[in-house]
Amino acid sequence: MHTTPIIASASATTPSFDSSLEVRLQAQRGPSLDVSLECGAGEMLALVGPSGSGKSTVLRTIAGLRKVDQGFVRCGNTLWMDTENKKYVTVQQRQVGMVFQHYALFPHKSVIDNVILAIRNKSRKEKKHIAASWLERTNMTGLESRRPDQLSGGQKQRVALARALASNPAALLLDEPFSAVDQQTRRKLYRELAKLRTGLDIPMILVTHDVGEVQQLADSMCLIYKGQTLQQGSVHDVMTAPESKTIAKLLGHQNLFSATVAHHGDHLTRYQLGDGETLQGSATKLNVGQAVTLLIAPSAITIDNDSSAHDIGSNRLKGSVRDAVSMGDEWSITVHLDAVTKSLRFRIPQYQIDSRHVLPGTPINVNVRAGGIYAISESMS
Amino acid sequence: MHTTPIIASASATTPSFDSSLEVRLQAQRGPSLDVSLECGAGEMLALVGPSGSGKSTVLRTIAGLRKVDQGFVRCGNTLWMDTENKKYVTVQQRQVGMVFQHYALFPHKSVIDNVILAIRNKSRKEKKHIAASWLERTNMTGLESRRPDQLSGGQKQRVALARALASNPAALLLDEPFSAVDQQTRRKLYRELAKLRTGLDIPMILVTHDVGEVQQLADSMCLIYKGQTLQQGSVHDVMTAPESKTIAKLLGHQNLFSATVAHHGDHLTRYQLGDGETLQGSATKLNVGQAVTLLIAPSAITIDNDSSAHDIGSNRLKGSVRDAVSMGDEWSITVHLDAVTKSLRFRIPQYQIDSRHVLPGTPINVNVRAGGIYAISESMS
Amino acid sequence: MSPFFVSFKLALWTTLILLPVGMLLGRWLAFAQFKGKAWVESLILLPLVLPPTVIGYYLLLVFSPDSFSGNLVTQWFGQPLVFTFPGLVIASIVVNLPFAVQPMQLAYGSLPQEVREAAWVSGLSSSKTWWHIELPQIWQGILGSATLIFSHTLGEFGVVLLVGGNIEGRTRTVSIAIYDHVQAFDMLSAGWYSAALLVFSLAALMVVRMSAQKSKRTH
Amino acid sequence: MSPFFVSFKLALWTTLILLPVGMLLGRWLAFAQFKGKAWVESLILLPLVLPPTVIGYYLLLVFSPDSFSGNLVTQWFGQPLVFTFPGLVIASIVVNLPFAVQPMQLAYGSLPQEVREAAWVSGLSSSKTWWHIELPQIWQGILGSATLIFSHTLGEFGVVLLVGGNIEGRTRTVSIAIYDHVQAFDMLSAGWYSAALLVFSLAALMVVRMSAQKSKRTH
Repeated sequence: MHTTPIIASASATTPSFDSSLEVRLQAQRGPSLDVSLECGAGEMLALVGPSGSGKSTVLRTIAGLRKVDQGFVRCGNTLWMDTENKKYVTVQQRQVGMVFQHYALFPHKSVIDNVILAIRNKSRKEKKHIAASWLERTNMTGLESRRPDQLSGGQKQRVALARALASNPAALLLDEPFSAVDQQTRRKLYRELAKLRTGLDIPMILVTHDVGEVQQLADSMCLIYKGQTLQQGSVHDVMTAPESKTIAKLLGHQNLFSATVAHHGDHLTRYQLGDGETLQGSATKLNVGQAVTLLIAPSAITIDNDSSAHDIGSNRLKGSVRDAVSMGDEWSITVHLDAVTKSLRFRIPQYQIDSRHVLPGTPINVNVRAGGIYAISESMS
Repeated sequence: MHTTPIIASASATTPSFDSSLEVRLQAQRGPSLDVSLECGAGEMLALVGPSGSGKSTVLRTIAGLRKVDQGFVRCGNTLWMDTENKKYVTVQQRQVGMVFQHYALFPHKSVIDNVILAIRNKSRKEKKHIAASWLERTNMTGLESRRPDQLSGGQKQRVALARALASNPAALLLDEPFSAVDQQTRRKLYRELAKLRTGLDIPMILVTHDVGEVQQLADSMCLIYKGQTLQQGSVHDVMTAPESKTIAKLLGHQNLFSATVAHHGDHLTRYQLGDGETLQGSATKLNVGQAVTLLIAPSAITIDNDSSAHDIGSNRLKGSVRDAVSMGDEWSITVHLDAVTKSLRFRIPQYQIDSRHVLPGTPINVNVRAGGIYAISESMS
Repeated sequence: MSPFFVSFKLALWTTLILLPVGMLLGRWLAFAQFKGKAWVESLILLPLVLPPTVIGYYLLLVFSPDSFSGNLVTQWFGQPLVFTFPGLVIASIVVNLPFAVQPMQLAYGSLPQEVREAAWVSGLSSSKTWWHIELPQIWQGILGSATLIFSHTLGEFGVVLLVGGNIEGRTRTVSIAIYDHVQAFDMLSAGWYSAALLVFSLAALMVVRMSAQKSKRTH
Repeated sequence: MSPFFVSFKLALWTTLILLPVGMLLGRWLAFAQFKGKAWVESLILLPLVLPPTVIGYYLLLVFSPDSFSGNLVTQWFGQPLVFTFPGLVIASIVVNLPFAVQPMQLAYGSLPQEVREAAWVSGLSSSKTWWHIELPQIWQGILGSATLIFSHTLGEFGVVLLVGGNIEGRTRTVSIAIYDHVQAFDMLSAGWYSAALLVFSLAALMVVRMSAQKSKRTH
């Protein structure tokens, strides 16, 4: 079998796995694009970014629905696009499975015919059999002869998923597949997709702007902003250790404070925060004196009662309540810190505190676990 | 001052508060309607139901945008509608604040003019002042001169809220206000609305189909299905103690089992579940022998290790894993119970179990806390 | 009077009378729901599909002093309408009715119902809602509709020929003058008249396109 | 040959030639993005706003054996086109071009781009996508367009009168026969012809309305 040539820069930086997907795109004209990502077989990679960041453009380029100036897309041993060697495989030949934001079912065809139309090179009977079995796996059995306009949003999305998978695709591309269905249906679809994907040994890319969705569904994530991929890694790593302040903000982190590295201890590093106040956080290899942005996880913050134990791995900060909002069985609290003229936001269970203690203006002390403090090097921002 | 006559059946069942909202609607022609609800001043009542259940119809009838055959709507001391006494107040005179699903801003007017247009009986200068202060409270300062098409979805919703509140309304009606914005914006808007409402002493009705939204925002909830209000009460009460199986299903409860009351203990009641197997749950006053539907809260279920303590308030059930789906840092597990040929679904944190122990078909024991078992009388279904 | 003057006078009268009629009918058809609405819409569309000579023929029948309706008309206007300018205006109104109603119906129909409801909830009466909310959003539609009626009346040939009867200075419009000159092999005069109408039609087309684009942007 | 036969022959030829042209042009304008697209659209719309006598005049100029274009046309067809049936067909095609292109452009434009992309991703080639996905969703549009062209050609008066020249059995259509009979005060014959066209127009209107509703339902 002929091996597809992999161009030098690619093979140097990343080992090439069987059936993995490798994407590098560049565009100067129009909205600029500078994208580099990789997705292994059986891996669900979430492509995350605010609207207009270029997520959909990247997905559509991988599918072959859009062209870019310069780019390289490899899926398994097949080169789909390589502008340097003027190689281009059409959308029809790539054989990807794609789920569109607004379902994009064929409105004049029945559910089963929608799926059958996507299956290739089989007899009519085989096609029907395959389509029926995929509709069973997406819990659509019994609705095969309905028209798309007789289905609910969630059902349409299930048919779209069955259609995308029935063609035995080389990669699965999901373009904000849950944005058009309501919250309750979404939770069900999450579970169904999570179950379905366990049997799939192909690269899967999920475009979304919902971080919660990423945490439920994806193995790894790639952050994209203004056409640039910023950070790729496992969901946990990217969420807890963003490489820059921009990334931290994009991920929705609100408690960001400027500080400098003051002192390295055994397991902890001490940071200088504003005048006099210091915070100890998890150990880093950053140089003493370096400017950093501290990221404080809301889950690491508790309200300091006088009775609380002050162990070595925690910090005590003084401040006053700016506002406290009751939301269900939680309080959402903003505390103005005395040391720095900035606010800290976190949630605590309703039963842990009396509403009289969180009236605006009330002095309050908060405890921050050292493990919940992460330092981002300023130079990387 | 003239007191509005309250018709007998109303005053008998519910005491009439100042500035509370009382609604009773009936319709036989067209989609049938049989609605009865009440919302106190400063209370946020969530009107919850699947799409097509009639939630929006009820809200629009309260606002005066829709008429029904028979109905009674009272807000504070003012009668808005009373078909028996042929009383009807027009939508303009009711002075409600309403936030629409798709914002419904005036597209040709600036943000501030959108708000000003809703303020009545003031000088131009006063109107401008009031509008500006409401835009400040909805965090829209600085964007007063923008046109709606220059705003994001969340910003449009903030303007719509400012417009609804600027008229000093007698009631605030919210018609699925968050359905058109993305998840991340939604969380911010929840907090803003929760903060804003603390200062409002008027009845507030929130139409939604999202139970999570209800738990974050509402004090009480009223369930509506096929045009009928089924149950009204505090959010916690309705969620944990649904009055019928239908309601339990509408609220998304999945673990429902048929049983009979077997024995009353001191603090617990024992239920007969299928052949031989019994479960003890929280005490009820139902008669021994009565058929009930048991509702098992997913949070009350844990996996039984041999080392687990088996205290008096817990049940041990035998079964086998039907499927286990990894979702983020949780497993979503379905266990097929041996005693009844039905499944139990719950989630447990990823670190609590080894993936080898939840392969489909593996025998497994689960523990169910008695406090998480609630009995619904079958006769009420 | 030159054919140009007759044409412009006719177009102006037709536009001025039809514009309010179109706004009222269009708004009614856009918002009201009633049985037989489809039939009313079809009736208003009828002049669009009917051949001009057929419309002309039936108008002649209605105007004919021998008929009952013609008698009424003659009493009302003090003279028979066949081959007169007022007759031409009425014919022109009938022919242009769809151009007046349809764009208005579309413009009103594209206003989201929620926005009007938001105005009512905000305390604006129906008339204030019309003035503050509806009108500012549909005036491009009004402009488009007026331009369409005006230019279409200017070019109308068949109906004008049958009902107006080609009387110099009174019912001979530019469109008919072109036909006359061609018949008389005076291609130069026909050419001047044609060029003038061509330029005007192009200008009208541009106004209509621009107003359509503007209304797209504001929605 | 009766005027009816001439009219129907003309309408049939016009419809058969224009339908594929309209589908191709309409599809192109619906999907392609290029500079000057607005100008192409305006050009195609032009016959809609141009008065019939103006179109007739310019067609006469183009067909005239004295002109360069008329010379070419005469060589191509073996005879001058003025006052002949082929000339009438060409005139009719020009006049009806907007009725062929616009409904097709709207029909194609209302197909969601995502659905076509889904077909490509599923492996369907452009031609298979057209046959399996696009055509089944726009055939109501095609039916509506054909009906519109046919009925409009049947009723066309101004252009046919100028270019065809009202020759018995060859270029005299029903629409023109009505005018002739009215001129000769033969109101009875004019009445029969008018009634026939009226009935046909009503039927056409109903077909167009029904096809519009059906296509609404399937989207």
